[in-house]
Amino acid sequence: MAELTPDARMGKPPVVAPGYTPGSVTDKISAIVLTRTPRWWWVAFGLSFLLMQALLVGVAYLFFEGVGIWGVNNPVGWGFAIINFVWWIGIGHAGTLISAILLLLRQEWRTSINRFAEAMTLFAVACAGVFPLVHLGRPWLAYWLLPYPNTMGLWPNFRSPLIWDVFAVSTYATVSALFWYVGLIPDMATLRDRSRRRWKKIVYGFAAMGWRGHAAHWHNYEVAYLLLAGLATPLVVSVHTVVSFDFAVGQIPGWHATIFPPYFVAGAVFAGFAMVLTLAVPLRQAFALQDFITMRHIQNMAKVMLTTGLIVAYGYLIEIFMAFYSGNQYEEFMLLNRIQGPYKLHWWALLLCNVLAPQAIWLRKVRSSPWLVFLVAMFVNVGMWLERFVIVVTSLSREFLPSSWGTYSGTRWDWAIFVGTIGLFLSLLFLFVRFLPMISIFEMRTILPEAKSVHQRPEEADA
Amino acid sequence: MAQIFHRSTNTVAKVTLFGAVFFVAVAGWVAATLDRSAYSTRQGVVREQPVPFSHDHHVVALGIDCRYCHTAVETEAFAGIPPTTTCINCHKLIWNESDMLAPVRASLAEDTPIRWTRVHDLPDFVYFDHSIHVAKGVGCATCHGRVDQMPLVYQAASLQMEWCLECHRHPERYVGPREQVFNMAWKAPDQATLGPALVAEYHVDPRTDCSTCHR
Amino acid sequence: MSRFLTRDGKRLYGLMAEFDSPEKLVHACEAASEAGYTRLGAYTPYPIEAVWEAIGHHRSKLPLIVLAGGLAGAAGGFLLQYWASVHAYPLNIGGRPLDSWIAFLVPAFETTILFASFAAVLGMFFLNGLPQPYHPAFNVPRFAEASRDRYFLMITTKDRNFEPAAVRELLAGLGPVEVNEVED
Amino acid sequence: MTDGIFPSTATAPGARKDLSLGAVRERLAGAPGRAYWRSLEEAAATPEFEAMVHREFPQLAGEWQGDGVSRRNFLRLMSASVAFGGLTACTRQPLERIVPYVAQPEEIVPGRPLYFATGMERDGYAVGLLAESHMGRPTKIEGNPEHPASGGATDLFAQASVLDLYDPDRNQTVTQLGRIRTWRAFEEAIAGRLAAAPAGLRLRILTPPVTSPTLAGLIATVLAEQPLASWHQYAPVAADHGIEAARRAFGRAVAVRHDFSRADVVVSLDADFLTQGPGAVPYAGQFMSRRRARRGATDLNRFYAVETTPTATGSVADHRVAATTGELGAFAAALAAAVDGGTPGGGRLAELAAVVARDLERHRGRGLVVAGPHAPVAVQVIAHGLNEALGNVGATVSYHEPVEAEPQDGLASLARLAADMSAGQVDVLLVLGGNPAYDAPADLDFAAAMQKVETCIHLSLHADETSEYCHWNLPAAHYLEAWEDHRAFDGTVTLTQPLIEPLYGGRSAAEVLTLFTAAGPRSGAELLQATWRRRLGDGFDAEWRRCLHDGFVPDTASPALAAPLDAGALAAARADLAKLPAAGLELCFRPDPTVYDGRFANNGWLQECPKPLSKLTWDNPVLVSPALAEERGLVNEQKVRLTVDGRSLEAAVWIHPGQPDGALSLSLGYGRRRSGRVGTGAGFDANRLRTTANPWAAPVDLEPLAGRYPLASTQLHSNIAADRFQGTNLEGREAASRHLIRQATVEEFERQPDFPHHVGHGLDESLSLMPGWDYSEGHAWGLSVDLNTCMSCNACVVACQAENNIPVVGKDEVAKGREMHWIRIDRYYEGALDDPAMHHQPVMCMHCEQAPCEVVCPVAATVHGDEGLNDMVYNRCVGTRYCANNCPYKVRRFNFFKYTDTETPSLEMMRNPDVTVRGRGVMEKCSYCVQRISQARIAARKEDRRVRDGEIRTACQQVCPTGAIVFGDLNDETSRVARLKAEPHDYGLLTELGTRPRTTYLAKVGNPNPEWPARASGAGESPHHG
Repeated sequence: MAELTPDARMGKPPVVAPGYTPGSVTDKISAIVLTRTPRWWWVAFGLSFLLMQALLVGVAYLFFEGVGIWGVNNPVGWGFAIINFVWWIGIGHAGTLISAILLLLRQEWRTSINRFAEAMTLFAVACAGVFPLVHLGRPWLAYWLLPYPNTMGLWPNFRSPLIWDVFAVSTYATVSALFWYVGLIPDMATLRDRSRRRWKKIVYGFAAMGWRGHAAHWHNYEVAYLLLAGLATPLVVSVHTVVSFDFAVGQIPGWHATIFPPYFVAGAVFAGFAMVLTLAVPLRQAFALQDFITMRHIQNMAKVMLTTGLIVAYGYLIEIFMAFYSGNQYEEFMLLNRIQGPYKLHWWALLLCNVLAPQAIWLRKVRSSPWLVFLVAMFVNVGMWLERFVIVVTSLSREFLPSSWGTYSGTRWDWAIFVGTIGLFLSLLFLFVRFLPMISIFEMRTILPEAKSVHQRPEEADA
Repeated sequence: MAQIFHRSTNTVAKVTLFGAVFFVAVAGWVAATLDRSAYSTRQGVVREQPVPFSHDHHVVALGIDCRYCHTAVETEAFAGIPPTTTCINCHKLIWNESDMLAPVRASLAEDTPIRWTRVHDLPDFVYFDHSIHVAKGVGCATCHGRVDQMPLVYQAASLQMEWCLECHRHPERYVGPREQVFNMAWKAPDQATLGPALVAEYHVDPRTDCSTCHR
Repeated sequence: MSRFLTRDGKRLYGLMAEFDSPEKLVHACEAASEAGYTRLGAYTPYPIEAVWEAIGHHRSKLPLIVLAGGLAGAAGGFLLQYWASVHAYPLNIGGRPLDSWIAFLVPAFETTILFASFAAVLGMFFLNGLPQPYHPAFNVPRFAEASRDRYFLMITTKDRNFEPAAVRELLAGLGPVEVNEVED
Repeated sequence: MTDGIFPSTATAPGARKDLSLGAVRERLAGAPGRAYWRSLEEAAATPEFEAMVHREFPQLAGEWQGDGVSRRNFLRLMSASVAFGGLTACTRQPLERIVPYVAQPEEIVPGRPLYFATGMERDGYAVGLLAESHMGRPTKIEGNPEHPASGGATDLFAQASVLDLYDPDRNQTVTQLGRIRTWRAFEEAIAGRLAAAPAGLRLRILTPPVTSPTLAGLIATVLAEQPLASWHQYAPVAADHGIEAARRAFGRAVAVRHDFSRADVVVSLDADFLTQGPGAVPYAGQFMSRRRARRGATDLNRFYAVETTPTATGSVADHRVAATTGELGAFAAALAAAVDGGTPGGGRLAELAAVVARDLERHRGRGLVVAGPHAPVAVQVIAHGLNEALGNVGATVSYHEPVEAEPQDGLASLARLAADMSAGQVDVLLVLGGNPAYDAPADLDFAAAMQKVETCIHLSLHADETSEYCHWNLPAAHYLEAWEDHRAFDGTVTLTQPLIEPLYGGRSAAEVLTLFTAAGPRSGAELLQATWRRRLGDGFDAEWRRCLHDGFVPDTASPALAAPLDAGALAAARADLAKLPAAGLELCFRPDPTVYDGRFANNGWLQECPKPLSKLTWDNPVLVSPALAEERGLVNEQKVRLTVDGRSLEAAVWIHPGQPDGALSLSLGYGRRRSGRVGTGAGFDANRLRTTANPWAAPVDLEPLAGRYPLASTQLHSNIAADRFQGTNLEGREAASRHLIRQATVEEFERQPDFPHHVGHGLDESLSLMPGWDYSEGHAWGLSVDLNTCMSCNACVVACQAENNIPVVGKDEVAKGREMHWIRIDRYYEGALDDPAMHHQPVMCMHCEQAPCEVVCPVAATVHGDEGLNDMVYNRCVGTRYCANNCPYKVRRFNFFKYTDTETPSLEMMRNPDVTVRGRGVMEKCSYCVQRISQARIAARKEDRRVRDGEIRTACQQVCPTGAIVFGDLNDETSRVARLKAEPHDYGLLTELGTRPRTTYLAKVGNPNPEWPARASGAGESPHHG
């Protein structure tokens, strides 16, 4: 109980409700996967799957007709596709952050949320991955972005941020998947040993790779896990930095800003935690996991969200400041145009969602009510999408030559494909919670009093 | 608990994990070779023609010069395909009964062109100019192969971009004396010394800019 | 190839004691190694460093493997770009130098991470001898609890001074829930 | 009325039971152009039609049979398989056929284009051209450098005429009452009809103004043979007032010619002489030759423009005054008074007139007053008077024998014809070209009159409104298909020779007319040779060959004459000026800058070509001044009802800076009911409000309506969407503060020749971390644009479109901002929007040495060549559109859909074989006409020499009437472009971004009159320092 007493003194809720043993934890979590499918799951999955059809139809029509079915034009060459791409990628970041960075920072409260946060990362990246592909004028030639020896003797242009994207995003997807799977192995063993049905034993058995929990296994395993965390941390930072380069390397007023990398990364974590909360609050309700995903988690995540939110707000502030301080008339106009131009509504709405709404977290009352936190998170989800809209569209619509100004608005196909990816995301998520342990079982065991009672070096407390 | 898997699965599992790497490599190699194969380039594949015209016979046996039929090769981008009348010039006198030449006579009689199948067919977005290559001493055979030894013409080279680039980057390996351009059989005694000399003399400076061929 | 047989005449792989608390396991490990046994298998539902120390631990080689992977990724990634842009098809792109090494750093960084991560995962598999879906330990029905809340110690017949009776006696003396034969 | 069935037609081949004309009209009534055509295409499927096709034009048989169809299917297959083919790494092209000639024509060498001198006629006047022909297919029009009306340049109409040739909606067969007939049937019909009327036929011949000696001769013959026949000339945009004015001023028809190159002061009284009228191209050249400011050469002319509608011409004026017709008259009167030494009277106009008068006085014999052909007759008479009084006659103005064979006041002539027709006095109406049923003044109700005619015959390129009312419709030969002779604005006889067999068996007006002569049918070639054999006399053959080669007959310009001015006429004119309406709202009718009088309505290139000032495409809204809009609460795209003495028309509104508050403007040529798939239904039909009494300006009632009508402009997309910034000229202010247009007055220029470099943000280009690229070896291509001599005539825009196979995207896509033009002419208003200064800035790819677009392309589809070209490789492009985003000049164009029409065979024939046709999903942009560069480079290298200066001319440069665009090699100090770039006032656009553009601009240098009185809100009247 040594860990908990200071918390208790500070009136913090515990990381895991008292009275649990490795056995009970194991049974409670594996039960979610191994018992019969609840009816509501079918409903939820069905709906998300239906939603996903919008994506299929949208993309099919897109490939048939061309990107002209979208609102994109000259000068606004990028629209929803890139907005959604950045939005989804950003969301993904929280997962890696929780599982990697918090691990290195020995935040043991990460334990009960890192598993599905990582899953969320994977699915978000999957959704994001759709867009760079389909937004091409000739998507069937997308493979030309990969460096491979071809009969034309040609290679990609490695100076282009889009190529950096290809490397960054594909690496991110791969490493996240590896990290996630490695984390799953011991739990796969648990499920292998718990499940009654033979086919389940075989499937989980294969996934477990014959994990036996041998002391030597555990040793190498922990080293590997720590190293992966160490690698994932700079990776996750690099990914959104690279994404921000898509804009920062361009020279459009509103894109060409050195503040972008840090402020994109912060924004990503901001958006990510918002999404984790958006998922965690209903899930803990649905599966009665209040004992494992406690108010402690909700509050901590809310606080991280608030902090990163403030960093993002600082980013906005600096943008405004630099616009005038730099004395660059294009920057100045860009900003005035955001404030009072054709897209002023988006800009003000963005401030409301991303700067104003999160301030509610300061209030203990809000912090300690899951559903209020959930509400704030929803605001942030919308706000971060708007942020990307403002960056992409408002900047492009009015840049250097007034003769070439234009306007942009998404068509029904833009929306169909966007909504469709949300469907894809949810479908994957529901499949995940049904077939895999949404909380890392073996890590939960390590934070139980029983485990702590064994004298061991402190740093293993979290690992 | 009872064993789920048989002993052998250990080996199987390890092998699959390891083999995956090789599978990917092999797949890539297959794709690459297929892309360069005669299947996709039609290299060395004889095309069906309405009239089985033999360059072998006309060039070697009869000693007709390329330019007798491909008249524009020295002045134009397009070397030119002979009109029916060119064939008839001779064939009104010789072989004027042969069934083989029936389509030619028909073409003249009905004033309908002969529809040959194109052998060297670059994509529409590639602009090739015969005249400049001839002017800089690139022999016919360099790209078209020993047409004089082809009873039926096939495409000697792959005509893929990497193939074009090879010569545009190392002209000295291929250029010959202007007077030998139409000599199919000509071989440089010593290309290593001749090539660079000619490149200097003819001011051969082949460009690898995209707009050289694509516009 | 085992020299011993189980009661019902199968080949014996080792003897396995089941404990109901980590402390007992740790104590058992220490006792077993003091008794001179080296081929010990200690199985726990979650990592317990004390156990690893008790059965003669050594440092993992994994970090070196990962380092190698990382270096390979960095070099490979950068050289690919350098070669492609400077030698394979040198192109004037926006008046930038052929060797725009600053730009090349970004993909090179990503390849570094990618290779290092693969090295970490595959290296871990290699060091742990995974995948290994079949293992004699699974022959003990109770062993399923190793992934829940029970702690197991196994002394295998590979051990030089393995003597069924002696081992059984030793294990029985360590306060196990029960001791089982592990058939090969 | 009896339906016009000739006795002989019953026996005509393939004749079936004849429908009544009424029935046909019923069947076709209300059917849109395409439906109308479908009915004919159905007919075209009949075997007798097939037979006729073979008989009449075998060269097309292939086209009509399976061939064309299979080709279309093939292409459709291809476009589909692209996706799948692309998916697999190895795309395998289908086998291609190669089809040589059976007997190769001498002059044709496959792959090498041939150039023929020919001439294009519009309203009787010809422009000399060189037509480029690939394997017998005309693909591009250039100006004829030897020709007085061209000087090597052309206007946009000539450029677009190629598209008309291949227009799939052209009249493809002879039809009678909508049924397919053959020429033979028609010939027999005519012969029979003539035979049936021994006393002579009450024949009426309606033509546009005729200058053609051959045609005029034929008409004379017909009139001689047919005592009851008569000839009427009408064109909606003819210079009727000019003819009338000359008749009053000089008592006879006179051709007035100007010499702008010698004029130091030019005053325009509502004259759009730079872009309208038969002499526009050479006039623009002369005028702009006096607007080129160079170091040490600042002898610019000064130009005052008084306009009822803002025009391209007015937009380049040093001082521009917006005036209603009444105010125009007042100004003219005041000017005349002031020049006479009298008092111009009070008011601002008088004040201005006094200033102008003083300026003119100061430049006696070196000034020039030009009145527009549509200005009131009195104003034009006054203009004649002024030139006389100022001693300009003989210097900058000269009078000549009329060019037209028989100058007529077309309106009067048409009115007489309409009267005869309604009175049933006409047996046969022969309409040779023109479309009176559409463009005749409303009060004549020409269509109704036509129904009273026994037989109407219409010769035209398209089946139009008039065809609908005609019994016989004859396919006309396009000028690239016909033998003709027409005279240029100066009278030079220009020869039109065919480059291609008539695609649809069309015939020329002369050829049709021969059917009405005793001599019977003759071919255009015969007629032409007959005419000229007479005139050229001995040695005809050699002489004739030379004329054909040159494209015109030398020394045929109409001789000068002395035209004494009738003083009485002047007095009368002043009296008339006083009568002009002083107050009240008026509606001005003007020829449209791109579709002219509607004859080009079905030409996609011209429909999509942005109007010089409004930048609108595909429409002709009512132009209203910002003040009027505010007063009446009008917004862009709002619908209004216009009522001119009882007749009303619903149209959309466009707020047009520089429009006089008292005048609306509506251009002709729109609201076509029968024009084809492109033109039908676009815009509003101004002719429904036009009357013989008020053909150019009429008092009007304006009634705002609730509805909206979307308009597509290539600029101000944002302002159209919602009326934000309405009236605040945000664009103009930003443009000024960003120093996009840099300008000075002559004085300022002389004081500080490098003034453009003292505004805006410079950039020290040495401040780069990266080593730069060296272009000093070989060629370094660059381009210079002189902002002072660009008047936004759009010739370059269309020329570029023709040269580079640029697709037409249609109104909706333009509205979305997806137009494809590689060169656009940016228009900026400076100062208050009610009377702003106007600036034009042609923007094409800048070929930046440090191109922002190239760096961001992931697949290296756009890269730099060693000669500094920014190459765009379509076949490598995957379509990320990142390059377009990152291009600060926004010159990149993306194929959001498959815009290029590859399904229509006739359009395939039109394409330039030297330029790749772009498919869906690829980026494209100005390439400095790289195909021309490559060809010149290859030619030079074959001869082991450098490319010479002037050997390569970009399409836009070649067509420009004022030589505002110059392309060449920057490494050659002696090249024209290098010298221009050495000028002190050469500056680059947005150079502070470090892009190092290869395209740069010569700053504007204006020559305002210091005496010009500023007015309270008078921003923009005189150019301000950028």
